Amino acid sequence: MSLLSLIIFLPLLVGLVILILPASLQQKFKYITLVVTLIQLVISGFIYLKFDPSIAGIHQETQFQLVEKLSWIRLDLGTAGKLEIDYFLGIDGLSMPFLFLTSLIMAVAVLSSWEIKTNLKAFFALFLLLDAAIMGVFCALDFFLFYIFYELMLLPLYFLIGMWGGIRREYAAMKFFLYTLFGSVFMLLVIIGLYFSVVNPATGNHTFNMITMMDPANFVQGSIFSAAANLELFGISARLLAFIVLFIAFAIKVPIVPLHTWLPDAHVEAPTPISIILAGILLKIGGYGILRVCFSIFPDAASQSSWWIGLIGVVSIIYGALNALAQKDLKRLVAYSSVSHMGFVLLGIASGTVEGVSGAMLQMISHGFLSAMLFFLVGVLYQRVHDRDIYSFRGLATLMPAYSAFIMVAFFASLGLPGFSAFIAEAFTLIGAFSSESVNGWLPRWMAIGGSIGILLSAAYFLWTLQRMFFGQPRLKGGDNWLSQLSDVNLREKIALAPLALMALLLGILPSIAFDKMNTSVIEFVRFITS
Amino acid sequence: MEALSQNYIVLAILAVLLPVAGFLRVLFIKNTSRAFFYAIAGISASFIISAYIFTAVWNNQTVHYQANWFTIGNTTISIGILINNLAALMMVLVTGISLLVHIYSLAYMKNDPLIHRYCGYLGLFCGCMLLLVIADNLLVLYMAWELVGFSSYLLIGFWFTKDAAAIAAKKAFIMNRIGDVGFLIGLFIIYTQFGTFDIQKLFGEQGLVGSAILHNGVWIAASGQLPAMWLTVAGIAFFMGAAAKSAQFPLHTWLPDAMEGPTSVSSLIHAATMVAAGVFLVARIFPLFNETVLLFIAITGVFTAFLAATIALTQNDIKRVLAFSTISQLGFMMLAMGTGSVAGGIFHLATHAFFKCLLFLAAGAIIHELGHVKEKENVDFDTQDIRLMGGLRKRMPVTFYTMVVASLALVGLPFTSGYLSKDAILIHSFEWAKSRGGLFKIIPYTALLVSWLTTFYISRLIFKVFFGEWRLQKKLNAIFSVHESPAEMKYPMIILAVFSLFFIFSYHPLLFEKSWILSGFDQAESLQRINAFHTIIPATVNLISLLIIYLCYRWYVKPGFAGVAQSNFFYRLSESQWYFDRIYDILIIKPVTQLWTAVYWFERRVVDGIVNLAGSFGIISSSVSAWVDKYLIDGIVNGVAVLAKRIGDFSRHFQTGRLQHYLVTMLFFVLTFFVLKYFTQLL
Amino acid sequence: MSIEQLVFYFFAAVVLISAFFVVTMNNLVRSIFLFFVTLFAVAGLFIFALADFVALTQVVIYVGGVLVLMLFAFMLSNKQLLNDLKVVKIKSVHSLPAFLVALIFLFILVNVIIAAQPESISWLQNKSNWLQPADNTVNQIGIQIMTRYLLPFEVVSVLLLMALIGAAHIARKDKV
Amino acid sequence: MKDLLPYIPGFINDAMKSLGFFMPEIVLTIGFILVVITDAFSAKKSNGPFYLTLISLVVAGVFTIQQLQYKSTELFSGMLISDHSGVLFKLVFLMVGLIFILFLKNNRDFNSHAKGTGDACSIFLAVLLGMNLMAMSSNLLMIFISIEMVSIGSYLMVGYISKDNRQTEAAVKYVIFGAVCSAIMLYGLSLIYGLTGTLNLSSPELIRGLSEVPPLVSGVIIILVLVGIGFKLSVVPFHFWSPDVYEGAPTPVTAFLSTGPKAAGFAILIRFLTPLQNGDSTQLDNLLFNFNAILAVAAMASMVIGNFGAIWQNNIKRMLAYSSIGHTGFLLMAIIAFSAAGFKALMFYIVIYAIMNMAAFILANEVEELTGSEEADDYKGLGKQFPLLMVCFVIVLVSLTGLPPTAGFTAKFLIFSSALDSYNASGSVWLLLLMITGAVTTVVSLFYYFKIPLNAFLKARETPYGLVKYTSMKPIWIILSVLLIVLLFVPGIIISFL
Amino acid sequence: MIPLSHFLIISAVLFCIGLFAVLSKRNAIQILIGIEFMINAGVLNLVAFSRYDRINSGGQVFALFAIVLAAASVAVALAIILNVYKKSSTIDLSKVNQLSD
Repeated sequence: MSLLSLIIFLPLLVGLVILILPASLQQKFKYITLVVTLIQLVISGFIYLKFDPSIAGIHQETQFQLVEKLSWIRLDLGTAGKLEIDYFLGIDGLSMPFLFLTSLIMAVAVLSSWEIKTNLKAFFALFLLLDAAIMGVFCALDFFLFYIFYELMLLPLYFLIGMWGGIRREYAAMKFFLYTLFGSVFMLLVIIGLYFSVVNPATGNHTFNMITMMDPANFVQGSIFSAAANLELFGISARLLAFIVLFIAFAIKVPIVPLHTWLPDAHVEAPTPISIILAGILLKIGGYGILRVCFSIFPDAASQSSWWIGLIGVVSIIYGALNALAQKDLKRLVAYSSVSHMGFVLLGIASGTVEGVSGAMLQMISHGFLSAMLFFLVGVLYQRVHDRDIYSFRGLATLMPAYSAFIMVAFFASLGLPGFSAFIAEAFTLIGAFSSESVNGWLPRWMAIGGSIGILLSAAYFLWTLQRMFFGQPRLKGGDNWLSQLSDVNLREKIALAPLALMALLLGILPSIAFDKMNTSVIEFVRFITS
Repeated sequence: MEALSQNYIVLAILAVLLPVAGFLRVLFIKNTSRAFFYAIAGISASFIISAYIFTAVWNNQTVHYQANWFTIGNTTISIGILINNLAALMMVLVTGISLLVHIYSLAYMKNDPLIHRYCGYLGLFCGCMLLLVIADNLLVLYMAWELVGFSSYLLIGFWFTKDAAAIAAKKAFIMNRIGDVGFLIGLFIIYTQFGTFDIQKLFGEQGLVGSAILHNGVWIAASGQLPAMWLTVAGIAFFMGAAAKSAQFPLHTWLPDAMEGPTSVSSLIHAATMVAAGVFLVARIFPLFNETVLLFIAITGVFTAFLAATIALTQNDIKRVLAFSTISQLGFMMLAMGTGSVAGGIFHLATHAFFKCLLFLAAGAIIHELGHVKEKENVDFDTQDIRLMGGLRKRMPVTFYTMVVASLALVGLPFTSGYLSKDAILIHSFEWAKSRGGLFKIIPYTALLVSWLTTFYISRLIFKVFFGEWRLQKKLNAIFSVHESPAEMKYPMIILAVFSLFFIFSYHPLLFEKSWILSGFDQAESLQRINAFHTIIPATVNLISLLIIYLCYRWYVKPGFAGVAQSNFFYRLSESQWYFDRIYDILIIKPVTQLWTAVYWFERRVVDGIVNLAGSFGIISSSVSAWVDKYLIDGIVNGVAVLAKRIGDFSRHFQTGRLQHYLVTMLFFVLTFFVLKYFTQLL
Repeated sequence: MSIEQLVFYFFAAVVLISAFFVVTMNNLVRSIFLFFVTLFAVAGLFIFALADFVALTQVVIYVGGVLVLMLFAFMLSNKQLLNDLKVVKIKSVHSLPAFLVALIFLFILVNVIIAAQPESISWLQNKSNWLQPADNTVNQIGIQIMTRYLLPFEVVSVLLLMALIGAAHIARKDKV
Repeated sequence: MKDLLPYIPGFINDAMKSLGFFMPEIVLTIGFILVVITDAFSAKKSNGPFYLTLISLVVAGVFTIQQLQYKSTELFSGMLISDHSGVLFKLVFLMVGLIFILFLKNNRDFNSHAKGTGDACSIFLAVLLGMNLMAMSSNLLMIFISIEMVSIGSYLMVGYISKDNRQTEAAVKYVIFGAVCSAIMLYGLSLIYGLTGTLNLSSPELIRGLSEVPPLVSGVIIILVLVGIGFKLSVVPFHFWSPDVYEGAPTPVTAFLSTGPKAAGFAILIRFLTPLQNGDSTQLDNLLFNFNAILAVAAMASMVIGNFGAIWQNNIKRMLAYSSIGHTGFLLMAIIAFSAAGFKALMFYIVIYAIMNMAAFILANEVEELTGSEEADDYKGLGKQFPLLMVCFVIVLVSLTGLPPTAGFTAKFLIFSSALDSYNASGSVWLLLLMITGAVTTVVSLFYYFKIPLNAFLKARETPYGLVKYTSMKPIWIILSVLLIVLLFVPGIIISFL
Repeated sequence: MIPLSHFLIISAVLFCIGLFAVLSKRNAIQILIGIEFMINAGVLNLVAFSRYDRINSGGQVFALFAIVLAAASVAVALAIILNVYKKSSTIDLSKVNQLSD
């Protein structure tokens, strides 16, 4: 069994083991899960080190690394040809960083799961299932497999939010589920359409291989998504329509304005570890999907619609930030800030420049660490006094100095303070967006300038929160009662937070640790989509 | 030579890192007792290194070293140091003043429980400031630029339990962010046009910027081209960054508020060093600016100088007077830059750093001592209000004399450093205006006016603080005692006072052109030297200044002056700082607040609403379908019944069983098809 | 008009008129008896189509079986009937939608029949395949059932057994 | 009389030969008779009929599996045709039957039925025989008889217990509705016979006869026949009976009705449409009418009404009834996209649908026996008390929704695939609309399916139910749920049969 | 000889009368009678066509089976109706409407 399979199936297996273990051991489950995530972390660290940065991947199957390809389902469907579904895993520079991100965030999420007190068995089993599914999404290169993992994430999340969430958890869980399902059902139609449009040149069968789908030469003459045939559905080019459908499916995850409204609800209602995973990883799956699927398979449609995607990005940046400014609930504020920050990802991707795409990638990774940190911190506060209202607190810096220090790091890193990863990421997405007009003419320059207003607004809401909640004389809504409950961060929390802060810092000071591994891929990706 | 250069590189990096090490220490060690020891050790080492490098570099060589930082696409972003005259001078300036302020802080901050943080923050500031100065790369410069802003945020909000301090810190950071956005946009343009951030490559001799040409409205560089407009936009964008940092109009309002921080911090960051970074930036990237932008800079500079000076006239908070004075002087520097005199600007930057730092330290000494009084006597009063001071000349002689020296330098009387640098700017601006003529002359004349206003407000300050009687005693009707500040504070002030005198900068007390600093920089624009200006202007300025000082003496020391009518429009305008905060509040903050409230309303009511609508679409549709199932059957039947009522009178008895509803409906659908079929066939 | 036609139309008239009354009649018992008339008349029509065996079956099964069953069911389910035979006034034909549906159906069906031109359907033109009044249909059907339609015949036996068992099960009283 | 004589030996020979291909049905018939006899002579609570039924199912299964290898053959002088697809359907019926008979055996209503379950076993065997015949019919007469057989048997099963007025109501609605539909169908069949002179579906005269008359005539006639088939499928607009009947009928019967006869309905629909679709298509398009449009409208209406109607429901059985209407519409998509791939997809879907629908009803029944309620609101907090049961339920519901990691997803996926494939070939806009409707209603179905986990896991109940034990159906619903997951990974075990 | 179309028209009328009864009557037994009319209409068709099908006699045989099946259905239906009467004391189907949305 190779590393990728291991990293996917290890949590799955352990999840089953946890299901089987008697409930009397339930206090041990968190340790088991922690160990699993740590092993994953080690494996992904090893993969990171072993990863050869000089090979691009993207649209050449031979250039993927750690490839595993087993035939899985072969169905003879008569006229529809032979169904060719592979168990096909592999990574390139676009997916490898996410493996590491996922492992780290998962470990942190486990550490924050200490707050979960009820029904531990189910919680950790679902947690590990989710873990496996996410890993699978990032590794899968067969579209069918990808879709299965993609959908598989939904169920555990539904229950994790729904069973351990806040007061309106049912509403939030359902909303989240419906949104994502809405996107993915239509995605399924496009997947099937692609399947029938593409043949594997080696076998002559239709195939779900994503890499094969990227080569226009593999499309059957006159098939629905063939670029040459340029069929129209409902008066729109079929390829453009498919692109839009896929884009919406992934963009719901990202999320974009106006498809973002599940996010504040889901984040706010979810228990802390799930908020961490949602913000830290789930949102990135949207961005990853847009890169891996939407742009790679439909580069022509991508160039047609990049202006709109860029616009959506800018609108998300500003709209999210303005909403964040209006929030009273700290978690909601962080959630809206996610919308704003993920807008940069879209902007960078839409620029179609190396700088923009690299920036977007880094922004995803950086936001992964930072939003996880932010949600963790909110969770720490909430766990202590069960309140997240910004107006309920004042002068926390005096009461919880270490906590405040972490908050400061997280806030300033999030608002793009140089030295932290978000700065490099945001700067380069914007640079990419700005230079796009010169390089390929995809985005007008004002979008970059519009996007940079987001940087300003993010400073405004984070600093306002900092000033309102942490500075000044201590004054709490809960009075002396809270005073005793608001203990500073403990060792476990520090252990969880420190690597996140450290990663954000490290990526800010040495962005090359991320860029070096993905640069070749990004260059090739940009060449591929713009050629 | 190469090996030596290597040494400089290591040393320069050490100079940056040593102070930062102090900051890192704070993160992990909460020990307050030896914080200052490490901080001072660090900054001293840094200072010695800087001095050493300065001697090696000044007018001798340029140390430039680069290493690859990261590669993005095919572009490799380097990180490195570039120490030329400008950087070397700034290094010495920054570390030197920092060292003095550190020593001063020993006493000033002695009783604060969080001094380890204070030391750490200062260290962070020094490191970042040094990085800013020596960065050879605009991206790194920008990073350092924001980081000094960040450390300034930390230091302004050092007493974070004070709401005013926290708010001021936030305001400072956000206003700087506005400028940073400009800076960032400048970076976009530079990167798009030239594909590099390397300062040497961009702005050095035969740099990319210099060799780019404007042709037919297109700005053509070796690696790309943009519409010519973007050249101007780039200049203005960078200047926007500089303006925010150097508190130029209209982004100046954060600086007076920043006085909420400890006075030592004000003196170091908000008077001597950080605020000068804007000027430094303009000097660094000077070749980028075209005529339009330069004129823009000059006008902004002189207007800011005038604006701040008028405001300083009426302020009663000792630190605010100095803060506006700083803004005003920064305006002067910008004016110098805008008129093309980089050297003059930098010269004034250097001299101003010393005397303004001194002014703040002296003010800090007074505040500190009054604070003791406040604490000891347990009375409540504002320790910074000059209306409650007076007569301190006898009580704090060292403070008095050093502050007078600094004030004279600020006014620009002969034998002070200020005289040299101010004359350099004034005379140059006159020459500049002369060469252009027309309305451009307004600029130097305004500058002249500003220098008199400066004389007035600083004289007012000195006379009110040190002369006459101690109004606090009179007000509270008690006797207090105040004494000279301790040695840690006294000696830095004395040293700075020495540095405010002419001989540090030039052997000739009256002729600025002899200054060695000026010789270190190229005159960007060679203007015709008009000899008359070199005598007439200093003479006029100084004579009138002396008159003003006398006037002030008459007004503020001698009894009998009734004071200006406080209801006077100009007085109110000045005292309320030209209503800028209020205007911003009305024009920007309120609308933006309303905007986000509106956006959030939109979010909840409309976006979420639509989605919920779509969500309830399911319920609606299901009710439609249930309606179909439940009522359509009845409905059709009932509908027909209504028809039947009109035809006959038996509709009342119309009652059929449910099973038959089903059958009727089913057959109705079948019939629909049949009828359809029938008619389509006829067609 | 030949006698044959005359009799045919007489039967046809009886079928339709009695059926109409079965449906519109207010009195259930009378309508059940009229139903008996209709069935007889339909059996008569069968004879005109040279299907004497079917006609016989119709009479035996319907009249002997179905009708009696119905009467039993009706009487069992209507104890009052035993007291007063008039009962159960069915609210007369006030169901316009039913009427309309039936009417449109009729309209369509008649149209279909006319459009189909039954007289000229091709397979009907093979006169050698026509039944003659002299043919012994009983004999023929017997052979057919035992050969070509053997399977349906057997299957129907199973079906009838099942129906018998089921109906008996459902209708009998719960007793342990 | 004389005319017929020469044919007689041929018929006899044919019948004798056919018997070899008729073994499963013969076994079922024998089983039926044996059950009737045993039931008559044994005590009311005897298990004899049950085991006899089980044995006949197994034996019939063995024979049926053997038939997989046979080529397609006409039996009984064209009354039946034994071909691969028919055999597959028969296997599905047997599978459904097996689950049903186990379900029935362990159902509280049936066990406490005073009149015993022996008759149910015999009726069931007869219905199974009828379904087998439906799958094999290639003659209008056989179609009519087999449909009637299944229908009459179904009426009896629905009304079998008649423990309260809801059950009798269900039965009476079912029987009247069914009788009307079959009468209409009979009328249609008589006209087909009249127009073509043949009862044999595979005879070329059928097509010729239908294409000679104006399209109005053939269209109306075919629709009349489709009424009867539509009733079996409970496709819109012939669905009105099904929510009421499903709700009222005993749960095992509901489970059976929603799978077995429905699948048989599809078998017969395919039989009936195949000659019409496989004929000279250009001619058909000109002379007959576009079936696909009608079926597509019916399919879309079924999906919409089924799924949207289900949202409204609080009674789980009624909800599942509506959902099964939706699934029928979805399956019709495969019929419209009829092709080899379409058939496989259809078969696969039917198998999976049978498993999951059966499982859903079994689970609903389990909950009903544990808590005494069929209402979704009463599922509150069950997840905590009966984790295993509710986890299985969730798996089944996820599968019904058509999401990974369950076989329901593969099934849905295959249907979409065949539809899209067919769209690729034909470019028919109906298929596109169908797929979009299918996708939208999938999302909609989430609303009501997830009502159950929502209540079971996300809501709490104040007073937990007392200590109750699972019924002996536990291993069955566990196996079925696990099967749904396993089949995602190895769909080959089913597909290799297809 | 009687023209075929006359048979067909008579059967169509009979069918629709039956249909009308099914749709309008509330008494279960009358509904059943309506259904029998519809079946009889179908049978009449079959018989009428069968006159031209001497060899196969498909129509007549079909007619026989149809009559037999109709009888079986009626028996089952009546049993069920009887049960309804037992439980609900009515055979008025419009009153049997507990099961509904």
